[in-house]
Amino acid sequence: MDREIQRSESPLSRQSRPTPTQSSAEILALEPVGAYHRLVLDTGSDVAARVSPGHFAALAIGGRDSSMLLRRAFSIHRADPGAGSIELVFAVHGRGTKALAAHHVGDSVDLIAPLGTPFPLSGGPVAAVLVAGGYGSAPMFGLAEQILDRGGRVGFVLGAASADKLFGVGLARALTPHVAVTTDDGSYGSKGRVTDPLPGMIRELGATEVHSCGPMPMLRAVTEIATAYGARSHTAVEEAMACGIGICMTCVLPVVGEDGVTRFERSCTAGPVFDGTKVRWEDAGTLPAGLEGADAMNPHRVPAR
Amino acid sequence: MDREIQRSESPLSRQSRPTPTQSSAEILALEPVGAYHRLVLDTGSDVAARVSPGHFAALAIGGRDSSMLLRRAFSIHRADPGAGSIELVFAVHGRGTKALAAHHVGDSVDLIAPLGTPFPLSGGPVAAVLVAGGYGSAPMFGLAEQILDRGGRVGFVLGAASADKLFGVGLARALTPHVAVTTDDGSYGSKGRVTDPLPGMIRELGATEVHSCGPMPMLRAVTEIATAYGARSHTAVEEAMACGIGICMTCVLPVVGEDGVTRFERSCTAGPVFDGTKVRWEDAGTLPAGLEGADAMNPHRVPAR
Amino acid sequence: MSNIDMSAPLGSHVTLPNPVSTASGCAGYGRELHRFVPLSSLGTITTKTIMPYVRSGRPTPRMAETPSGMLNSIGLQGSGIDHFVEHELPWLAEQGARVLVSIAGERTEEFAEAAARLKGQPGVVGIEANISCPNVANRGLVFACDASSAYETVRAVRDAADPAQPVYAKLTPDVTSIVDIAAACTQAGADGLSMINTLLGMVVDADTLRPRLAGTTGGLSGPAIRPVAVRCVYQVYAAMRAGSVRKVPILGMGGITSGRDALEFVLAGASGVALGTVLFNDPSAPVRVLEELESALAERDFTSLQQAIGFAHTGN
Amino acid sequence: MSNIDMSAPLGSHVTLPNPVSTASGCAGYGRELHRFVPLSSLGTITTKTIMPYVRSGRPTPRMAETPSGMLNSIGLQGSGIDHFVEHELPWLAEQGARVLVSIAGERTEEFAEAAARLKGQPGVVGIEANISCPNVANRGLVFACDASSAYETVRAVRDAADPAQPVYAKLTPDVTSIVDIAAACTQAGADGLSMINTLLGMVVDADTLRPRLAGTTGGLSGPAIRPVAVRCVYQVYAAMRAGSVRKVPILGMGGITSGRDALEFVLAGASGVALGTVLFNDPSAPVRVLEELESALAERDFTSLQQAIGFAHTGN
Ligand SMILES: Cc1cc2nc3c(=O)[nH]c(=O)nc-3n(C[C@H](O)[C@H](O)[C@H](O)COP(=O)(O)OP(=O)(O)OC[C@H]3O[C@@H](n4cnc5c(N)ncnc54)[C@H](O)[C@@H]3O)c2cc1C
Ligand SMILES: Cc1cc2nc3c(=O)[nH]c(=O)nc-3n(C[C@H](O)[C@H](O)[C@H](O)COP(=O)(O)OP(=O)(O)OC[C@H]3O[C@@H](n4cnc5c(N)ncnc54)[C@H](O)[C@@H]3O)c2cc1C
Ligand SMILES: Cc1cc2nc3c(=O)[nH]c(=O)nc-3n(C[C@H](O)[C@H](O)[C@H](O)COP(=O)(O)O)c2cc1C
Ligand SMILES: Cc1cc2nc3c(=O)[nH]c(=O)nc-3n(C[C@H](O)[C@H](O)[C@H](O)COP(=O)(O)O)c2cc1C
Ligand code: FES
Ligand code: FES
Repeated sequence: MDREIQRSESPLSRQSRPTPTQSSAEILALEPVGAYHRLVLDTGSDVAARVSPGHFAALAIGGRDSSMLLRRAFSIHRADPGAGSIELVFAVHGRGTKALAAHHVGDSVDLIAPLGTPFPLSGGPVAAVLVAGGYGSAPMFGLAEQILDRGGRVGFVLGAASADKLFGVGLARALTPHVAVTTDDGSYGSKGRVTDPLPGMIRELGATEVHSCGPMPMLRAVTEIATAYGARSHTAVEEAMACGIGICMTCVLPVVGEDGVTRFERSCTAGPVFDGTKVRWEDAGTLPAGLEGADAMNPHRVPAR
Repeated sequence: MDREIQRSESPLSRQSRPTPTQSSAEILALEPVGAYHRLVLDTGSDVAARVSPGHFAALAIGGRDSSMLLRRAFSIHRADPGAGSIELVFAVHGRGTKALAAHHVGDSVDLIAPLGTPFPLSGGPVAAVLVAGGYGSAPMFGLAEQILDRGGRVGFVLGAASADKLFGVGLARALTPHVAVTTDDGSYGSKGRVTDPLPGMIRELGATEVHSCGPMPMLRAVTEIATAYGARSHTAVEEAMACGIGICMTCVLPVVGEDGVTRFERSCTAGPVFDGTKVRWEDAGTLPAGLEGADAMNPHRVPAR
Repeated sequence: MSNIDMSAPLGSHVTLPNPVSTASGCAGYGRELHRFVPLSSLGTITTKTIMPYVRSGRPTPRMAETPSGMLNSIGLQGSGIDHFVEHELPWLAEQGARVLVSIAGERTEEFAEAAARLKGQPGVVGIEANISCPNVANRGLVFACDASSAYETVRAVRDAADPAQPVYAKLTPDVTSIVDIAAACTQAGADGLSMINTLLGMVVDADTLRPRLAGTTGGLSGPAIRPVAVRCVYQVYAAMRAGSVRKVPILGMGGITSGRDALEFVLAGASGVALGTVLFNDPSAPVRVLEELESALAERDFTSLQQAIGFAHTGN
Repeated sequence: MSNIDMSAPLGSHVTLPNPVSTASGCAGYGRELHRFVPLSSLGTITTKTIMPYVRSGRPTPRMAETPSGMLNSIGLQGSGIDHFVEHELPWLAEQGARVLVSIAGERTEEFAEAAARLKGQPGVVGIEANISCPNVANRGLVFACDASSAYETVRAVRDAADPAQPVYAKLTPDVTSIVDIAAACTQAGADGLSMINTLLGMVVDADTLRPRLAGTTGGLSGPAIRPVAVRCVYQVYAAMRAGSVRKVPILGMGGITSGRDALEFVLAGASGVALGTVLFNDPSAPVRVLEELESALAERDFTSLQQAIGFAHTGN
């Protein structure tokens, strides 16, 4: 589908999509951080130099004797071009992440990076609010640095179910005084959702951009608020992926194109960062009205021609 | 099949078959010895106390995420009832043994032991020659000790393709002065096969028993020589096994019963030690003439009744 | 342990204390497994398939390991139904085992003969007709690959068998429509359906350059085939709901290794679950899987197994 | 590198430099894979199946990981044959790719329409008719599940297609006799057979208690199904040797991950091998598998691929 290919050159994703590299990456560090694990990988190449905030990495776990074939996607938290390393933060979710957490320093995993369309970066100074749920904050600190480097201002709204599932509150505070934290159970910060402090933070900073990463319902709600307050909403989605590189078509979301037509776009290539107003959040997991080619899914339709 | 069950109580296998125990066994030691690996497992139970020479252990390798389901069988080299540990010696052959060799001390493997029908032991003193190819010698030293304990005499004939594939020459020499060693390439001992020094050794000791463990063609040849020299031949076979405990029926060999009828017997329960004169070596892998029930495999036979 | 009613229907008159069985051919006649799991703790033990006569089975090699699975070509080795009834069944009955006797033949009459021999035998709770084997009278085509052969054979077994013993038909997935075969079997009077037998597969040995198994092809089993097995159970249960197949209990099998796997089959429509290949890896699996299934049901707020059967079709 | 003649026949008039292809639907239209493997180094690239019209494909979730395999229910998402010919094919031709275009339709005429559109197109070395999809005109029964539907469709494609483009029929293993379908396809003029498509499977989600895939069932692929795929290739090749199926090249696929796996298919009778699910795990697999296959042939004293094709049938 060259549509998706073209999309990567669309105004939404102004950064070029670098060629991903596949390599066997040695584990330099693997340790718990709160409820998560921090993983540092030696890419053995210039991968780190090509990473932009919002890029992700896809890992094959377990080698030839493993019964798990598919890749696992993780946001790149930090890239160190000098050391040639990248850093990921992951939660143990299912079998693959459980097996990954049981690896040892010195083991290797098969890595493909950098992947996907990163957060768009304006050339000049902007005010932006970065909103994240749980480990969704992983790519946000690099993004904040780049916005700050361009003379902009940033605020953070970080949320999680509970205190141990927050990631990077300290990192955020080191970058900006504008940091709001929420937890569902009130075990840290204010009790509630990221959407509670968001309007205040947008106003406080006069933000024209909101960047978010986290579960779909959060991204949807953030987009609604951002839009209501006149800010653009850039959302990094997490849709189940089998390959991460654009060849399996499992990771699609209904996204409205520039021509106003909704198509199933791959979140691994056209995304993971989408213009939040273009994603038909409520229609994910359905064949929504107006989806191009959805009529062809009905076997009793009148033949196309 | 109670036929096989009964066989374990037959005169050939006078030792009782103890109940096997399944446990998660911690690896206490894992290190190379020559071309092989030595593996010591903590059985966490009285397994070691119930081991007789010729018993084997069946290991499940790789855990839940492994694509390898079947058990791997290994002779028990040594059992230490005091420490509750058993020791195996294995060669890297395929995927499972390769994965096993990559384990670390402290890892666990799922173990079932002791299994199979061990070497028969006479109550009184006997003179016996123990013949082994490669790692086939693993169970032989314990057997030698028991024969010596009963006031008997032992000789060893150990062979392998090359020097690094010999196992336990030193152990043998520590037990008896009667040790002959052969290698196919002459890199250690005399160049040739175990069958070359065997007749001399039988005569030298006046042996009435020959115990052997190794590849099928060797067991067959050893049995022929033993029989020619009037000695009984006890052979520990190595037939491909899926379960090791008697439930899958993959490990059968054509064996002549006491009634003179050939049946497919399971080498994991009726064996691995068989009376070498009862195994129809040349017919392994076929449906030999006279095999009970082989006629039923021909779909064009006249109906049984 | 949670307080779930785990009782499972085997037939309209027979209820088992729990749904966990062994799969035919994966637990012999129970003696070896009994060292790891008391047979009385199982819902049923399904025997290796028994023919009316002695059969040597196929030559070796009889197995090959495959990714998350295995191939076997045992070829129904066994000592025949008389031997079983005289030498194995009494021991099984003594252990308190509930025995589902798997039978087969190469002709319809041979099935009937084996079934008749089990009449009134203590310990036998039912018969599984393994119709996934070749029908000599019909060009060697597997009985369960042809609706009319399947019908005839199940009919003959049902007629010959003790009326108190439910008769299950064991189906192969290697057909264009398993629903059609299921319909034929239930029309013929099957009291239950066992699904699935192995898939026909083979391995070529890259060293000998020849088929690995002496029998050339073999049956593929293990977790590798679980998605196919769940699909078969789901399709047939859906057809039962739609009324195109008579509603009977389904004994689900194919790659079950855990309580979660078992739950998948139950949700898809199985009333019972049988463990096969997993026993080679973990002979104590039946007790573990039963416990895990019970906990899994409890965690999902089911109070009985019965409530969960076919739940995937109905939603909340 | 060894000196093996790796050329592989695609049809009677078309020979490829090597036997390694991608499996339809597992490499899109090549652009993304090209970043990992130069497309010109492949024997062919098989495109995702293309219909005459735009199709959205199924809703998500579209996949589930299974033991040594995966399920997918993409539902043939695509922009249609015109879009392909205008926007994808020129780029592919530019890269020097040899393209096997996979086409489908819900009616025989739609297949013919797609085939006709490819006439004389540069870069196209052949057509793969993916007849493993539902035939709207025949109660939704999959074309390849019915010998006469398969015959008609292959016939229509062969008639409509450029005579210089070999036409392959892609078969599903979900049939009682794949040999019968293969026979129908070759009678209809197929120049080759692609085997196998995915097996129908499903996963029930133990958390939601519902089928995991939005499409309920999906296609099972990956190493889990390799023994079934090898068996299908072996059976059909055996039938070709026996004269009951016309002899045409077989493009083997299903769970290939290594040169050794590829060799299994070749020995069983495949002239070409296609890589599917493995690409999701290892997108550079095509180059690796080709090298491994070449070495594997050399180690076994073959001097050409051709010599090894079907060798498992003949023995030494
Ligand atoms: C662009 C992107 C960035 C991500 N970043 C992070 C991160 O920084 N830290 C982190 O902990 N997690 C992240 N995730 C989620 C992470 O990919 C999943 O938690 C992980 O794949 C689960 O694998 P598993 O083996 O534990 O679960 P399983 O359920 O066993 O996975 C089975 C298959 O489903 C896919 N899958 C399952 N859940 C998800 C999911 N939520 N998203 C994508 N694929 C899934 C896996 O890739 C695999 O192919 C990200 C996902 C995406 C798409
Ligand atoms: C009674 C007995 C005692 C043995 N003792 C020893 C020993 O002391 N040291 C040692 O190194 N090896 C021993 N073997 C052989 C050992 O079991 C095999 O080398 C091992 O199973 C190969 O596993 P793999 O995963 O490397 O090979 P794979 O080929 O991947 O194994 C696949 C499957 O085939 C079975 N299998 C393959 N080869 C053999 C074989 N030769 N014998 C039995 N099963 C096989 C495996 O158990 C497994 O289920 C013994 C075998 C038996 C039957
Ligand atoms: C070694 C072996 C032997 C089998 N023998 C029989 C048999 O005799 N009769 C039968 O109906 N099924 C037989 N089966 C099939 C199983 O009963 C079961 O249907 C199949 O293996 C799928 O379940 P699993 O994946 O849990 O093993 C056998 C399977 C294996 C692995
Ligand atoms: C995600 C995915 C999409 C597929 N799409 C198609 C398709 O569009 N057309 C087709 O003929 N086969 C399709 N297939 C089947 C493959 O081409 C192949 O036949 C099958 O996956 C077996 O090979 P494998 O095990 O190497 O993947 C698809 C398979 C997968 C996994
Ligand atoms: S994950 Fe495969 S196309 Fe997006
Ligand atoms: S290995 Fe299973 S019966 Fe012997």
